[in-house]
Amino acid sequence: MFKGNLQLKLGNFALDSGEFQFESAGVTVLFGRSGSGKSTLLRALSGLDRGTRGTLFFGDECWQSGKTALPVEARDIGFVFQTAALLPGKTVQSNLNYATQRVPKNRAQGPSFEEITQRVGITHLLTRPVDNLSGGERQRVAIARALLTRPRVLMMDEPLSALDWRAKTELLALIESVIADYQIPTLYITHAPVEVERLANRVVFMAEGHITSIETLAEATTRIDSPLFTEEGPVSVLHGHLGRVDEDGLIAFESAQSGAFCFWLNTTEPTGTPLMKHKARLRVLARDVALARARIEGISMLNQIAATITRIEADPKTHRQAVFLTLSDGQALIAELSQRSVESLNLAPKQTVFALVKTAALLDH
Amino acid sequence: MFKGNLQLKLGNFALDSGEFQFESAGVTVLFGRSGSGKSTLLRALSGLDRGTRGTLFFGDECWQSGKTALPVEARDIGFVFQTAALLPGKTVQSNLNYATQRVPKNRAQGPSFEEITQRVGITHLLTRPVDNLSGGERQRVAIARALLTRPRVLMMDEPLSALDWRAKTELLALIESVIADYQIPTLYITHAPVEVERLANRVVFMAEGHITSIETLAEATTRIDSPLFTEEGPVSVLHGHLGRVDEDGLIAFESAQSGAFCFWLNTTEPTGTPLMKHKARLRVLARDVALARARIEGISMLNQIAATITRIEADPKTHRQAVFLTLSDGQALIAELSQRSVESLNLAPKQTVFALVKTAALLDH
Amino acid sequence: MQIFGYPLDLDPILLTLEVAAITTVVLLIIGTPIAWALSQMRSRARIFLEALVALPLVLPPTVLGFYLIIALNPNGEIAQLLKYVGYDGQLTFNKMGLIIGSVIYSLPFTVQPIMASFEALPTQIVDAARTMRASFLDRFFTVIVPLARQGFLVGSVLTFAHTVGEFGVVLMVGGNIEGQTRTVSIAIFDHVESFEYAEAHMLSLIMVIFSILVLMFVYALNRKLQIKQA
Amino acid sequence: MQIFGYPLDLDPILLTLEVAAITTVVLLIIGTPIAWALSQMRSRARIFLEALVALPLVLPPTVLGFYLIIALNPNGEIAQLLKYVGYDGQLTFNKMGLIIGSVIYSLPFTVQPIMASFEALPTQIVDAARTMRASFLDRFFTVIVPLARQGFLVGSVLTFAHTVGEFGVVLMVGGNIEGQTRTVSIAIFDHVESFEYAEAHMLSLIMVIFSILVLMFVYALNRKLQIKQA
Amino acid sequence: QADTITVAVAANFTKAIEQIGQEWTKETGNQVRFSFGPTGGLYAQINNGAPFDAFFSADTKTPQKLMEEGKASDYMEYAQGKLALYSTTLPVAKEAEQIIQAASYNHLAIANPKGAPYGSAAVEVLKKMGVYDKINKDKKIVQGESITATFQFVMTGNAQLGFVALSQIKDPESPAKGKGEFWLVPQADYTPINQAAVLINGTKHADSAKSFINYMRSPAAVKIIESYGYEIPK
Ligand SMILES: Nc1ncnc2c1ncn2[C@@H]1O[C@H](COP(=O)(O)OP(=O)(O)OP(=O)(O)O)[C@@H](O)[C@H]1O
Ligand SMILES: Nc1ncnc2c1ncn2[C@@H]1O[C@H](COP(=O)(O)OP(=O)(O)OP(=O)(O)O)[C@@H](O)[C@H]1O
Ligand SMILES: [Mg+2]
Ligand SMILES: [Mg+2]
Repeated sequence: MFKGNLQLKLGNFALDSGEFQFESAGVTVLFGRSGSGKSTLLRALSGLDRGTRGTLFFGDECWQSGKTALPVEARDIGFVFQTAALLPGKTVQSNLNYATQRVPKNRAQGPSFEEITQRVGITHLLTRPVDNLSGGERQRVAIARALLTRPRVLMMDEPLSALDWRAKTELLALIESVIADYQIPTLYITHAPVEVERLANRVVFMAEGHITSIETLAEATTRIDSPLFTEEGPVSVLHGHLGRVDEDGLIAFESAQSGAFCFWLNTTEPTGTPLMKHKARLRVLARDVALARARIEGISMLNQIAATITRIEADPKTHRQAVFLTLSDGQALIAELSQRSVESLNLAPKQTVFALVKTAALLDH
Repeated sequence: MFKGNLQLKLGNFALDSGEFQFESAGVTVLFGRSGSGKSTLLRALSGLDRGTRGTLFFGDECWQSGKTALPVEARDIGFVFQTAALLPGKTVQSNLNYATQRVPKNRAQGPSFEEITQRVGITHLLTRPVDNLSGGERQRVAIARALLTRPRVLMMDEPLSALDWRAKTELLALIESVIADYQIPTLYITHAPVEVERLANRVVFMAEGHITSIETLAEATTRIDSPLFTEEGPVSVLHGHLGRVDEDGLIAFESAQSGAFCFWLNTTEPTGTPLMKHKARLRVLARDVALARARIEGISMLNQIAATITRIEADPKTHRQAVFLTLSDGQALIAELSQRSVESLNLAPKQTVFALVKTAALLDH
Repeated sequence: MQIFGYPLDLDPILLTLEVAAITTVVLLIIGTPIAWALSQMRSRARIFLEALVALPLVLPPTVLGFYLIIALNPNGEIAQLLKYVGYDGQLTFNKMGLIIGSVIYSLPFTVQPIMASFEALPTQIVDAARTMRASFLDRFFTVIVPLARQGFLVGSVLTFAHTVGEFGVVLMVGGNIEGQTRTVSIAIFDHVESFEYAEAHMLSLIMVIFSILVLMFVYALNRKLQIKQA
Repeated sequence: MQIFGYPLDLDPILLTLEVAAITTVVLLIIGTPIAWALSQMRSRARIFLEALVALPLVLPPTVLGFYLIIALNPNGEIAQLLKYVGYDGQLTFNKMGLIIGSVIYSLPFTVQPIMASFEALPTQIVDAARTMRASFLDRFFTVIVPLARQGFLVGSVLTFAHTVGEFGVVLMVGGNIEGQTRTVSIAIFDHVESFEYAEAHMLSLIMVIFSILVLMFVYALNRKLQIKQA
Repeated sequence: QADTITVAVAANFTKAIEQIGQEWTKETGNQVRFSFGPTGGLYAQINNGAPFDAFFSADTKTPQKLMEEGKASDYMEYAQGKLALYSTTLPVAKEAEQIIQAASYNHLAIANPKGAPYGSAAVEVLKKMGVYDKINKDKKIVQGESITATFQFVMTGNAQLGFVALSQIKDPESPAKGKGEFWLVPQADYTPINQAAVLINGTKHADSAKSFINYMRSPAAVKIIESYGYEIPK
């Protein structure tokens, strides 16, 4: 649990969080426009800025009270800076050693040095001085270093911004598994909605130096006007589990309540691979969901799921309509349709319709 | 036209471009994994690294020949560094002045100081020292500075990586309009496919210090194994023009060859706005295209376009099949289906099918 | 002039401040290119040259002065050479001598700190200036010098303060000629020699106060520049 | 020892190198905290204190030496105070005196360059060390000092070279006792005074060569450290 | 027609010659500018083109050297210094020899015997007493670079006693006035410390400079010289 109320004045910019309180378990994403104060809030939470005022509790521990603050080095945090901040003139190896050598003996076990460096993809860089790494390489070293501090809290400021898509995917998986396996509460800044959907348990929205709201991922994603989704509109995140990989390369994503729904998904896993990981999240963009009054034949869309319309919301600005559906296991799914489609199909609440989903991204694998 | 063959050894890393030649007009994107040598190639092209060897011609001008190189300051380039590289201790204003004061009198006109700062969104920052800007703010100042140098060639190294989605969109539009209006050849490094699709005229693919291929955007996007699309699969980029905004908020995107196809798209423009810009690009993800043997009723998908299957390619690893379609004006559209769908629909070349597209992103507006 | 009832000769004070100021300026002009050249060298000779720059310090000032008056002797080669190129004046026992002596002796104080800050330059920022069409001299004065400001500050302060207090070299090369080359440090020494302790104390105090004021001014200016830029 | 037919007394050479080395080490120990404290100060007093640190330079060394022997005389307050806390030795006319004098006189050479490089520290890297649980002393020695290495190098070189050549203060406070406090600079001066120019030249040459070797060693070491770290 | 001459003077004679210069100016209307410094340093300066018209040395050896080298002429001994043993704490006036012999002091200050004639005179005295080797071996001798430094060593109490110039004690403003006591070393115990002046050859102000040197024998000058504890050499 993080709880408090922090102030930090930097020149003309004033961070004033307001009273806040949120669970620390899992991943908390700080989200907001550039210059809204995300990095400043993270630094205030970490104790790096001596000008921080206010109160802050991490669980029972008081980290800040007025002007007195627990020193950063006593907070047991791992920090990934927006600009890597590696120790110049040293090799990658000694940058990482700096972190490992200072881990107290009694800290819980974490992933090994070899595991981290290998999965972060920097094994071949260990003997290189950090000064001439590429942008992406620097970020990977910074992530490895933060994980190797065996922190009690992990704080990451846009850790993946300079990485290519494959590296991003691999590192997301790594971060996710480390913080899940070792139960490390994580505060994470990103501008990429897909990182939010993939990692977040809750989202702290920021604007102009204030926390504007703190929402669970479900709340944040299903709000039609969520700031998360200026880009791609609302998103539904469905929870379920994976079945076996079929002969034709598809895998079933099923509701925990058997028979409620079954999505057929693509996978790169070879045929016959047994259920890889029980629980999974499925990300469905509302604008990827089409609706039909009846099951449709002669079409390439395999996923046609029966659902009930709960309500229809119109966005007057765009003429787009968000159709909220309930699947038979009670999970929510949103479809975004044009006004023209809603009218021509005569859609209304309580109707049973079929949701056609062509594309859906599996978030965990 | 850029033409040459550049070498640059940095420690253990060797850039060796191989012979290359590409049109300079428009935007050339350098694409490759982290550490593949994109930034190094860009520096070699710019002349910033004195260790550069080989030959380089920009049009008729010789920029590099063996060890002799035209000095950077005589090349008239604008450069956005991966790490902003602003002059510390100075205000935003004087950082920008540094660029404007050194523009030769005889340089072609470009957008005004006010226009740039306003569209980049840094007017409120002008009096601020650059040392305590946020990550995204720094990047915006760096972009403004490069545009204000009135360059003959613009080189940008991941200029938008630290920006939120809205800032990204705005800046993409700005960059696009400046380089189009003032005909500035641009070299652009990014990891984001959407930036490639939006800006690129051609893509230079890099791996391990070499240029692996140089392709036009169309070639790069329609290759099923294009390195651009590890993330979201192949993409079709359709060229056409926009019609009027309809009463129900939809806008028509039509083929230049009238009647060939018409996509109904969402727009945020108010009803009745006349055709905003004649030419436009439409980006359609292959996995967003469903196929049906016949036109389908009772479904919310408005866009059902007749097309002919030209060929079907299977990716043996994933069991995914790319179905290449030709629209009636000859443009190509790709649909990515599961093996199961291809089989159950009995799809084969030469068949006429209906392509159902729910989501399509308009790239220019 | 009278202060607290003691006669105060202003000449040495003015001379000292003048020589210290000129020396500082001359050394900034000479020392900056030397520091730059050294900082850019990659060869092994550099270690040797760096050590060489520190050399004027290791000889006792009077002895250095002794060697200087031998080298700059009106019949010596240097003087002859200068006569050849048109400079006909004497090089020693006048203000010129004071300045030459101070410049040589204080060279390390200017060069070393400036060289150190040239080494620490962030190359990418200098690169950025190049992409904005700044030629070498342009970016040297508009980017490199401001970035190396701390080095210039330390170099100037050490040079100025040291020249004010310089005694041995100045005594030898200047010749302690009343009203011409008698700097404050020598004047204080003369007072001590002749038991005029009160005068010596007063002159020391004045020098200390003067220097504190000059240095405070320099530091304050530095701060202001920093803040204005910032 | 004989060199080129002249008797060469090794004592002053060894003494000089010893005093210079000890002074450098003592000043690094004393000067570093002073430089740090100054670099962290934000108040206006700082400008004054910075100027104060440069002060030992503005007094002529012999005069500074004169004031020092007054302050350190065996019946003076400082000596009495030290006797009180158990140090019974004399403070002047021995190695202790040489070191005290050199330390005071060379203070600015150590403090100023180190302070300048403390000012230029990239705060975010020090912050990163804090997030890796490095306590103040830990990060001071493992991050701050390496980052400020150039300042320490310049400070040490200037201090060492200057102490080798120091003359006025050392002469006063040391008392030129043969075999005990006669440093090379005094020995050379003696030779010059008594027209033994050949001996003076030789001793100067030896000192110059010695110092070049020491400084080259320091620079080479610095390079090696840089490369090893890198 | 008034003339200005520049005269190099050994530092220990600073105050006396400044007063004499004022008298000379009053009498002749000519101006004199002084350059004070250590004898050895002044010699080196004269050798290297310093614009001095006359040189007042602290010894006789250096002017003689200049004469031999053909750089000077008109040699004249203008003063004779007296050696004194001075202490601020010990009763040297009466028991000088016992105190020196007993060697219960930490430091005995002398001037540098290599450069300063007071230093070599002090060594002579100590040798004559037969203690020089012993106290030198015991590192009791501290050397001032000049007779001034030597005096300061004693005056500040860092050295318990020392051989200084009588002129430093006799000086009307001497800090030794009323502080401690001294013993005038018998002239027989050491070679006379004569100070000589010479005219520098080739000066454009030879006449005035010669007149200034000769002025040392004028009654006014003699009075000033004697008031500082010097004698006039025969
Ligand atoms: N020392 C300072 N003085 C004045 N303003 C500052 C200072 N440091 C930061 N700011 C301002 O505070 C605001 C918030 O900065 P912060 O770095 O927290 O933004 P952010 O939300 O992390 O943005 P980004 O996404 O661009 O990194 C910015 O407008 C920034 O310019
Ligand atoms: N001075 C140097 N010495 C040794 N290797 C270097 C040096 N500079 C760069 N490299 C290496 O060259 C490779 C290419 O670097 P470059 O910066 O061009 O990569 P990039 O493609 O831009 O990657 P990113 O997307 O991460 O920015 C990297 O592996 C980098 O570590
Ligand atoms: Mg930030
Ligand atoms: Mg790069």
